[in-house]
Amino acid sequence: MGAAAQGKNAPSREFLEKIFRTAYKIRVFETEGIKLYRQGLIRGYFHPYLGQEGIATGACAALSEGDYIASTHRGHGHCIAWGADVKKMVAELLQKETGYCKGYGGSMHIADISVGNLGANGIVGAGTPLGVGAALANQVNGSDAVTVTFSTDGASNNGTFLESLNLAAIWNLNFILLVENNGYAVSTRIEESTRDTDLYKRGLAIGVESHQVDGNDPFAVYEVMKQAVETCRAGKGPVLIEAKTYRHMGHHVNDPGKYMPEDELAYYKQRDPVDRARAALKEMADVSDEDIAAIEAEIAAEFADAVEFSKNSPEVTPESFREFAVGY
Amino acid sequence: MGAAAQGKNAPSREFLEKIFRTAYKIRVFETEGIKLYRQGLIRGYFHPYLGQEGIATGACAALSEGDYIASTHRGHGHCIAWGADVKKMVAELLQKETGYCKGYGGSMHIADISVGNLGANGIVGAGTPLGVGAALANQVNGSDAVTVTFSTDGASNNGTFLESLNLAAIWNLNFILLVENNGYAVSTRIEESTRDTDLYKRGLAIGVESHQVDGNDPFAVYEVMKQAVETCRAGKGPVLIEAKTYRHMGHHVNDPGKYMPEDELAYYKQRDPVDRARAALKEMADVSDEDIAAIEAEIAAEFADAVEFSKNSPEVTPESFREFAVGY
Amino acid sequence: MAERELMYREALREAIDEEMGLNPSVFIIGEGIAERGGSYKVTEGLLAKYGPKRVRDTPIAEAGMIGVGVGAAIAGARPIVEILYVDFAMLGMDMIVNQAAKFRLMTGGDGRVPFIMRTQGGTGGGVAAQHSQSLEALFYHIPGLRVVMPSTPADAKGLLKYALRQDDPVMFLEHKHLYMTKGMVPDGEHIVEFGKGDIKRVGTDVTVIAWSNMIPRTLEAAEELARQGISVEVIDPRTLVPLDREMIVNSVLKTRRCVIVQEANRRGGVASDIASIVQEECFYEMDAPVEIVAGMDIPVPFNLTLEKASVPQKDDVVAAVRRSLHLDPFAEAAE
Amino acid sequence: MAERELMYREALREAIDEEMGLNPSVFIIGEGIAERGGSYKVTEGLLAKYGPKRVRDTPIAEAGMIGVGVGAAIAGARPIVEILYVDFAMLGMDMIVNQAAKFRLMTGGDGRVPFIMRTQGGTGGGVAAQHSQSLEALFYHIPGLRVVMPSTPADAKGLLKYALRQDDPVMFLEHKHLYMTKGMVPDGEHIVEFGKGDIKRVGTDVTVIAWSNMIPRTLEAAEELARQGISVEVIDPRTLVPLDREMIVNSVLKTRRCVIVQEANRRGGVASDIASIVQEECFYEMDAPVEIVAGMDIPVPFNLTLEKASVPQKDDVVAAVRRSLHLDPFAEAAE
Ligand SMILES: Cc1ncc(C[n+]2csc(CCOP(=O)(O)OP(=O)(O)O)c2C)c(N)n1
Ligand SMILES: Cc1ncc(C[n+]2csc(CCOP(=O)(O)OP(=O)(O)O)c2C)c(N)n1
Ligand SMILES: [Mg+2]
Ligand SMILES: [Mg+2]
Repeated sequence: MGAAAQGKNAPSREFLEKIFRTAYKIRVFETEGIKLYRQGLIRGYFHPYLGQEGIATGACAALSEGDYIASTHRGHGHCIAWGADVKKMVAELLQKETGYCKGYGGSMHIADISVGNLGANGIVGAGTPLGVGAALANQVNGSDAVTVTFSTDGASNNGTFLESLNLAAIWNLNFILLVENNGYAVSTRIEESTRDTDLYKRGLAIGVESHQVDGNDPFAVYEVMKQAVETCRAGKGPVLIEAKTYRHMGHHVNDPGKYMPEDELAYYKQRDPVDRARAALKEMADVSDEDIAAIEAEIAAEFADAVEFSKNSPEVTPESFREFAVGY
Repeated sequence: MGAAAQGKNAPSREFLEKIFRTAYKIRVFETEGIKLYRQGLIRGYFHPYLGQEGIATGACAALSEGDYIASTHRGHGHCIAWGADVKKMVAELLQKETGYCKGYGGSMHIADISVGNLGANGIVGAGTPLGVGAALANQVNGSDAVTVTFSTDGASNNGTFLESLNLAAIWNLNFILLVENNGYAVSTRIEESTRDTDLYKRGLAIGVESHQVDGNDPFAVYEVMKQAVETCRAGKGPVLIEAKTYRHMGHHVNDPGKYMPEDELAYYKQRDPVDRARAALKEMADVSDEDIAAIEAEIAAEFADAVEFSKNSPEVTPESFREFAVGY
Repeated sequence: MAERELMYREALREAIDEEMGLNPSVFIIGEGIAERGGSYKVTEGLLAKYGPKRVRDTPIAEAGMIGVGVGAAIAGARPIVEILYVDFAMLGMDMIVNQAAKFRLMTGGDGRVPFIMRTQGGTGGGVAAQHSQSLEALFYHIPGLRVVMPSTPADAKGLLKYALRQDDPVMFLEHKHLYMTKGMVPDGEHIVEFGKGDIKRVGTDVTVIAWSNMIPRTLEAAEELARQGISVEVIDPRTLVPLDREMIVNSVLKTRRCVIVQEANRRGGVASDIASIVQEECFYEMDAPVEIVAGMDIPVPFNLTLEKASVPQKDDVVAAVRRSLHLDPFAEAAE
Repeated sequence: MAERELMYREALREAIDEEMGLNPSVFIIGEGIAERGGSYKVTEGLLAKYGPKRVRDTPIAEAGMIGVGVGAAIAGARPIVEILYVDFAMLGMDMIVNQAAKFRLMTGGDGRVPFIMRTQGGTGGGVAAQHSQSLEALFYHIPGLRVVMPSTPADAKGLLKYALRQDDPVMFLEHKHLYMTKGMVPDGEHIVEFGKGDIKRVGTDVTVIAWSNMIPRTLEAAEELARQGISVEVIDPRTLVPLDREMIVNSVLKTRRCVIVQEANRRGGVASDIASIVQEECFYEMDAPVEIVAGMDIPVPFNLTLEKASVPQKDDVVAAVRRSLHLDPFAEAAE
């Protein structure tokens, strides 16, 4: 775990449990979701967040009700860490009317604006201007809410990165750009996409407070996010955070990921964020193996319920779709 | 003049005269062109390069035949420094068939691909990808030609800046991005558009060799460009150069530029690049006032001839336009 | 109701001013719109009145401006983003097409995007190929966008006020030639709903549909045709999406003839779509094919004579109306 | 001439391979196209054969990729830029609309832009609103662009080879459902000129115009209609710009009836434009209005049942043909 988590102000059991629960819930969602995909129950794209759970988990723990998030094509983890209802998520993936988007959106478009979730996105880089826009809306409306856009290494070579982060900077917006640098864009290694793989430097170049953090350590992410949120609420935003991480598998469910070197993958698997969260709960809060197993079982059951619920849910009918379409 | 111009290898009279002739030719073109505009002979947009002559002049002097340039909406200076025929330029502004674009393009679109001039551009920032593209074409074709895109402070907050410079970097292209930082985008001061007004840092952040130079010193621009060209021809491109400069008037002919503080303008007028070039020729090459006056008269006459030529030139007829349009 | 004469740009300013006064989440961003009052002076005085939080200058970053506008709208504000030329909106097309237009459907209906892009198009005085386009057809094709093209000060005001109270993304397309034109605008609250066309001139022989700057030109043509004894009905749909199909179809059923006038180039323009609707709905009642008068299929040239030749003029409208009445059977179709 | 069966993607690969072999200034860039061989496997093996200078992976920077492609073309190379989904081309619209399409005119005719954007569109298997669009109408409207939409392996190869030898910017629009379809492709040099449509089935009762993935669907409909005793002529324009107006008009003059099928949504689509041409040219010879079968005016939903409902199916084509023959007079028009 991160140095911060070991300091004098040792984290509470409550906090440690929350972190583990979130990270594990994402792990279960993705692992079980992949099974549903392979059974043909989920269609379209499914980009697993496996291996990156520490980032969404740590980051969302530092945010408050009323804050906003925007996400990527790899968005399940952010959604779950933000407190989404797993039932409605699974139902969405299963194209059901009970899903977050009534089955209109699917994996890449889950959003819930009622709780400030601006949504996943199928366009790499699009979450950045949308997030900056939400931060702008909040500033105009006199709110001190913070908006976090979860972004990617791939999106950092895209024009939206420069344009929108610069707008956030000149307007001192309460905006945090959290770049999840997992080293790949599909099969393209980051070294092939840029000469300088330290992406946080791009924030510094335009006068934005910028940090780099171990994305596989949820506690370290939490600490740097807490600080970033403070910077924002003090009116000194935006902040850029680059979190180094790695995917545990190919780009999407059907990508075998053969281009990922075995030793590289092994290195990161040894630094599994879910394992870290579990170890922290066990070691720092003295939680027993049995209690942890109980938590895990509870989360697994919650997912199984969600699948059951979703399977029994109806789909939107073509008739009501046609009604929806009128005047679109 | 720049320190470099005073070194052991004192510049030749030929070189000094060339620099002065170029800078002065631009000065005359713009000054006289504005008169034509005010007489109603030129229509549409006219963005004078007055005050920035040192940049195009110094930069083009460091390039060779076979190299490429791409320019901006403020493009007359680049065109002239690149050796364009003033007759064809004036004819273009006067909408004549004898103009570079037969009157189809006008001030913002003068191009001459036969000599590697990719053209002025009405879209701020567009010259950067186009220039990188030319550099890519040359690399594919095995040429060691260098492409320079003249760009602006305004364009540096645009997505094209990041995307195309990054592409140039990962492919080690023979590309130089010359950012003319004149402190304004129309009436908007650069301080309002970005937190860090040192634009060269944006190149550094993505691993690109980057320099800052006094754009009002044609010799300093020449020196840094010469070095950049060497970097490129050694296969280590691209290079970013930020040249600090200032406009001597409003954004276009009809902009009174009231928002430009008087003392700021006075400061830069004292650092007039044309005056510097003249002084260098006089002092370093011992050229007499009379000889300089003769050069100036010659250039003025050339422009007057161009106006005469253009006035006597025909316009494209609607009939031949309709023919041109077939199958467009 | 009482009314006053206003310039188009003043009418736009009034709409923004009134709605900013009523709703604190309306704000506006754009290049040079704050201190300088905007290139078309639409936003003059708004900075002083509403302050720098709600009236902001931006860097030259159209994709970013449009993108943050869309994000702000999703998050519940009512942004107006001014883009200097509709041509530059091409830089922000992803945000318009893939985000703004899609969000409502992708969220199953919950998400709303009350985003307004104000911009202007059309030819005018030699500003050449990258500053003269009429690009409404691109937005018109994308489901989810509203496309508004006012031709008069009153419509400009009423439509912009309506835009600021509805919840879908609006492409509010002004015309560079109209800013200084004048017209009567009703006093007090003046709102023009989307989807309601306006009959700018009543007639019986031929229906002519036009919008934006083609309206004044078409009205001139109608005047000339009236002198020739031909009665033209001029319909301005005002909003292309939603389109007042009923008004168009009813008029064509009455006149049995239809001419559509657009400044945009012919191929794949909005006129073609309206023609396809008219022929579908009125085929058996029509006495002539729908005539389209449109810009040439070529970028707009700098040269002023060629620029003029590239877009419809009054005489082109007159000729098309006469063709649709089978007059001058041996005259060639004007381009 | 001898021929072999190839997949659409193999035919595309052959075209690129042959032209790269013939012309050293042809090169290709795109996301994952080099080492991985591309998401649709069109570029498999090209890196090994032509090396990393001419086959390059790019970062995710569509505006930049398209922009440098246009610049390279202006400077005399022949770039192919692969964009994964036509939806993403929206990020590069400025370079397409304001640079590539305009350059020839703006230089008075001297500048040429032999730039090719290869991409794919259409619905397919629940990839939802941002990965399912058919956006040809946007390119179709912009003068200066060529718009190519092959429906068969032979056309794909022949058109791509032609594209690589002409000098204007080409929007080469493939379809995600076609990559694995098979067809006979002539051996040896096989080139299909732009502007020449192809009659995919000869018929006498109704002309049906379709392109891209709507061709197989229309041919199935024609088969079914044949069983009902209705003879359908199926025209594939292959290139929408330039459009083979002559072939279309001649066919409609023969059949006196016309149906147009497009996957893109109805409003402002290419079908509307072709309909406007047909009614203009054939009005007095037609027995029924032009029928358009098109996608619904709504973004494509994720749910597969709704996705299918949102775009034309075989039965929709059958119904439209029957309507144009005034059969089933009481059946409602299918959406
Ligand atoms: C603008 C755009 N271009 C391309 C794609 C196709 N695509 C989807 S995910 C992906 C790779 C993304 O890599 P990165 O941004 O690093 O995110 P990661 O998948 O690593 O989380 C690509 C190329 C897209 N969705 N949007
Ligand atoms: C994409 C785009 N946005 C806006 C404009 C309108 N415009 C033309 S010049 C200009 C200011 C440019 O400032 P800068 O880029 O610094 O160049 P400078 O005029 O100072 O040379 C603007 C906003 C444009 N031409 N293109
Ligand atoms: Mg990545
Ligand atoms: Mg400037």
